[in-house]
Amino acid sequence: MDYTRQEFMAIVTGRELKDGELAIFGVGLSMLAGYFAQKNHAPDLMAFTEGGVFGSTPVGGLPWGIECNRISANATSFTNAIDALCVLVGSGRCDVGIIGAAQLDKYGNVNTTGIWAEDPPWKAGRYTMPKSRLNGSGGANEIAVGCKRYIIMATHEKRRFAEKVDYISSPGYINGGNDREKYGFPGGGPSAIITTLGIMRPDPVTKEFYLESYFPYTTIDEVKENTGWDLKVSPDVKVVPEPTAEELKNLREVDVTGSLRKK
Amino acid sequence: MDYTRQEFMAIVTGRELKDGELAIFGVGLSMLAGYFAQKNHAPDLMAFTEGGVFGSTPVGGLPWGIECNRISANATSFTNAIDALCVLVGSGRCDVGIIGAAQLDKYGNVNTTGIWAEDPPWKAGRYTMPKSRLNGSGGANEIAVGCKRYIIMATHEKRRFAEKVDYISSPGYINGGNDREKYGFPGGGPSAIITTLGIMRPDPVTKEFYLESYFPYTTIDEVKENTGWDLKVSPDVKVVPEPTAEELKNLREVDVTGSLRKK
Amino acid sequence: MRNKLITMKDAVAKYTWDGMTYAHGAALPVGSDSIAFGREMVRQGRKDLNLISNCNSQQSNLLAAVGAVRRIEVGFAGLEVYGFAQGLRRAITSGKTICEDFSNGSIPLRLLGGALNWPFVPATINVGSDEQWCSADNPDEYPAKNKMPEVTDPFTGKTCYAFNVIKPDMAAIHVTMADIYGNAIMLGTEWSRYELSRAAKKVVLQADFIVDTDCIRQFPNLVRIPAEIVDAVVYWPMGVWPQCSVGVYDSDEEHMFAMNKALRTEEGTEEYVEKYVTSYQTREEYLDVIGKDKVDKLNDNPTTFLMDPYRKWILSDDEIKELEGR
Amino acid sequence: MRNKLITMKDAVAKYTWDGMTYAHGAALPVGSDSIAFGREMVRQGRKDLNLISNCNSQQSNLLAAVGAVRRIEVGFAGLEVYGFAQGLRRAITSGKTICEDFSNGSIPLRLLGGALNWPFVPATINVGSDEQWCSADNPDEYPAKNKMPEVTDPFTGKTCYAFNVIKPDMAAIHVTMADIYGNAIMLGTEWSRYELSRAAKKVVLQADFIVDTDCIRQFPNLVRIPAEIVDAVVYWPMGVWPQCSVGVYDSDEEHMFAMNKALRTEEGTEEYVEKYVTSYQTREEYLDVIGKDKVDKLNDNPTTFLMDPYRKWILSDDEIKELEGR
Repeated sequence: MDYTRQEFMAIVTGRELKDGELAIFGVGLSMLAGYFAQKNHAPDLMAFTEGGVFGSTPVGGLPWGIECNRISANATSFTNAIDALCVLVGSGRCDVGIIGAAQLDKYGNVNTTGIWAEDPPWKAGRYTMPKSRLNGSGGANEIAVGCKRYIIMATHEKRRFAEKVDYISSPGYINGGNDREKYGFPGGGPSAIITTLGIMRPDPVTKEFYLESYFPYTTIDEVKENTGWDLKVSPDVKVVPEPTAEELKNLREVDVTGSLRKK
Repeated sequence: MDYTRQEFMAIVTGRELKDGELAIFGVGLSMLAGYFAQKNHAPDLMAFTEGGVFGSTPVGGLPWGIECNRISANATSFTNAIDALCVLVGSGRCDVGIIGAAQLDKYGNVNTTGIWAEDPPWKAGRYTMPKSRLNGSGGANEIAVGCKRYIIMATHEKRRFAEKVDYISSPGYINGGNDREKYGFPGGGPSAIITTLGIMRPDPVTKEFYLESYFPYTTIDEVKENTGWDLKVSPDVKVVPEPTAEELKNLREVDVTGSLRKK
Repeated sequence: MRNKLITMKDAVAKYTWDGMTYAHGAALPVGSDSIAFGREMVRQGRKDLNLISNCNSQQSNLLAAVGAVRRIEVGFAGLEVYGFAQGLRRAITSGKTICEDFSNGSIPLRLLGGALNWPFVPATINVGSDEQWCSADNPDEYPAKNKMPEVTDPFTGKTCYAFNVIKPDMAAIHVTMADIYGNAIMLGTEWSRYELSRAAKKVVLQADFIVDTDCIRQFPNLVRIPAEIVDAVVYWPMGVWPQCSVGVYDSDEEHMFAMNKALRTEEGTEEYVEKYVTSYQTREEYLDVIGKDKVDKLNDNPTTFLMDPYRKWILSDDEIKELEGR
Repeated sequence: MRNKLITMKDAVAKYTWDGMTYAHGAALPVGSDSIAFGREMVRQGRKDLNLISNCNSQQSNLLAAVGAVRRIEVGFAGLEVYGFAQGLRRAITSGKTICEDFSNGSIPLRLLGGALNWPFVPATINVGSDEQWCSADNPDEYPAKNKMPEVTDPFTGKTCYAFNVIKPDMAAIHVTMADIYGNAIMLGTEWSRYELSRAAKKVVLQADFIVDTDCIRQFPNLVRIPAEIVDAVVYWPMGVWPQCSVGVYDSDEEHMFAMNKALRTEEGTEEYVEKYVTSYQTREEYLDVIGKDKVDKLNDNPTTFLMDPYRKWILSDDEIKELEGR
């Protein structure tokens, strides 16, 4: 079967979404994974974006943004940011979200704000400018706080998978265990990290992410080498089933511009 | 000149409103006074109701309510209660409001909630049921808290004009002086009580309402007799100028159903 | 997306129960409220309700008059130009119904707080008034300390106040138009229907018209209540009667007064219920109860032009019957 | 009601000043923002701005690139699929611009808090993250204590957190349609434009179309920004370019990338400003700068049907010129 790693990641992420759920998608990869699920196996997945764009499916290619014309052409409702992010997501009402990560750590914390050359703020005890300034949390913070569960998608590279992120833009399990309870988060936290190499899940007690399964084209050793913490591996670790022809067909009908096919 | 006391009261209230101001009107008498002002001398008075009905003038008679078809027929915007009452009024943004009163006191506190047969709650130290249950504050509380100034309209009767109201539904100057500051109210408080007999204004320091002027058909003694507290009278007390023919004409064009003409 | 069109009878049977916290919506005492839904609740004998009424309307007036309301939270308990709500007034004065007073701004803010899942809402209104100091839930404590308790502003150290939030078990909301999935358009003031639709755990819409989803896609900015948060849709023409639905029908002045007068007494209420609540089984019979001439007259009013842009998408009664209960 | 139509030049001269707290609105980095207004601010040399950007857009990207931004509060600093905002990134990384990070939900909530004149807004988002602990305004304090300080929930005694509120000096808000009084209709997501219009001390609208007030009276429920809170209206076609205005024109993919690339360097920025900011005097010249073919292409997109119900009320350029500056 001919597919890219990005395509596999999108399909595996899509498999996490169930019919009838209320879901919020971000822009880019996460939106493709979500609309793939809707097309493939979850026709009654109810999707909206953080702009409060409800009920739409993209027209004419991958949307440039969560508010652009490609996602607005057949919407059934346009509301606003507070409605989508605070009322429906931050409140704990939304079933599932998908977010991306520039950097993430073993407790599922996500950094999309900055990468520091030397000590990051939590280590330095002061907030200096990052070497590399990123986009900030956007609406991912609300998804991390409020969605009943959410999925983190990231290209599996050692520099992205850190022992501890430089900056928590969107909280996972923070320092592990029941740390989320300290802040009263209504959401349950990240249920999976889905990468270009495999699927990680949080340990039910420590909340440290371990390898649950890996993709057919890689090995456990390769996954561990590309992870910045000492990755634990499930005793029942499995190989993730390859995309079916049907899945690939449905994904490509969503990804009409082929943005995931670039290798 | 042939007019009713209600008509005079409405005209005198209307005279308090200035061109270009942002004003909120309640239902009934207060709305008639407001739209009279708009028609008579303040064409750019910007009016809205607590329903968030903006820019309209009544069609086909006195509106039954601040949301009804008679006030909705030519509106330029329909928003909602939070927008009108909290964002525009409670915040301190609105210039002027007009409210009614079932009972009011010398500090301009208004009761529209209940009349007690014996000791009211503040005296009894407990909250018993009133003998006569009234409507509650509606949106008048927000007007009292937030409007830069507001006008209280009431038929001048001793039982309505109490030393101290049974229940503060909408706060005037509470116990007088700077009492409003305790609660950080953004609005300035009631600027006038306009009755069927005259105009009362708050003393700048004590905030006790005194008689500033009275209507040509009454006397200072009659006003005092109909007031439940020992009403002070301005040394410069004046007689309020009678409605002009123009004013009456304009009022009656607003009050097409003649609700104020019933004697 | 699932077809959510069900009958009024089924909606009330499925989404209401004795003792529940029920909210109705509600554009003020003369405007859009899900009054037909309230009639059906009376028909099905619901009782012991904890009512969230931003404003009283003829619905809360009726529910209180028949003795179905244990407690009400309300910002305004009257009927505007139509006077005091006599059914509600009787229930409160007799002690049958406990009335916790707020204002017309604080009820929707507390619903918004519920929608946002906030611990509390900062209170800058109602403070210093007897809405703060009088609590029907704790009548022995005056001034009440916990109805709107103190909170310290962490930025200035000043004393401020807080409201608790509201999360009704269910809200029955009147809308002008809805599609079968529950995408809804309101004409006229929203009042607190947006906040109500988000704060309530379940949402049932009562619509004047069922429209094709093409109408929804043409006017997505008007769809302030999207299907995603709606559980059921009920089609009920003239469902706000005797109040008005802006853009559709006017309020029925004569019936407003007559109804309110009837609800003033127990006997009047019984008679009213017999004549106007239990007297019909179908939508057609309901319209007959109002009377054809009256319906025509109320539908001829100065706001009907507001419906013009949407008329071509209205489904017929036959089409709706076909879709109901699928 | 007063005619508030004025020229872009006059609007920027009258309602902006150096050092002000300026907010732009703003439907996300690719959508409706008052970008033409921002270009005019650059033309008039505004500097030392405290920028409130729910999201970065090409406007904040440009203003930061030319060095006009002292400080920015932002929920998202990128350009979605178009990548990092290179002008803003350069300004932040070089230390020219201080960036105080929040999220896309917390900025509008803080604007809502400003609109409500609240002392603070309960914070249930951003807490426990570095949005709470990192403060660019107080960089020496980690974890920051006062960016989102503790507040005690008076109902449960639990520790909660609070946001401060935002009240910009002025907001320039893009809308699809406005009448000459400032009644405005937005198509597509409002994002935080409702909150912004209420939180700001002054409001200037930048509209794609000027419509007759009859359009406003036909669709009052769409008028989420009423004339009563608007200070000035500016007509500027294609004013969101190179981003999109839903229902009207698409985003200009080519220019989005080119502009962002140019803003990456000082030299590129200078060149960009010369070519696309100071190169026109009139609306006609502005459209020429974009290019007729490009304009036509962008106006032919899958959302244009959303404008259909309103087209008959659009005023012509000649009618608008007649009304401007009266």
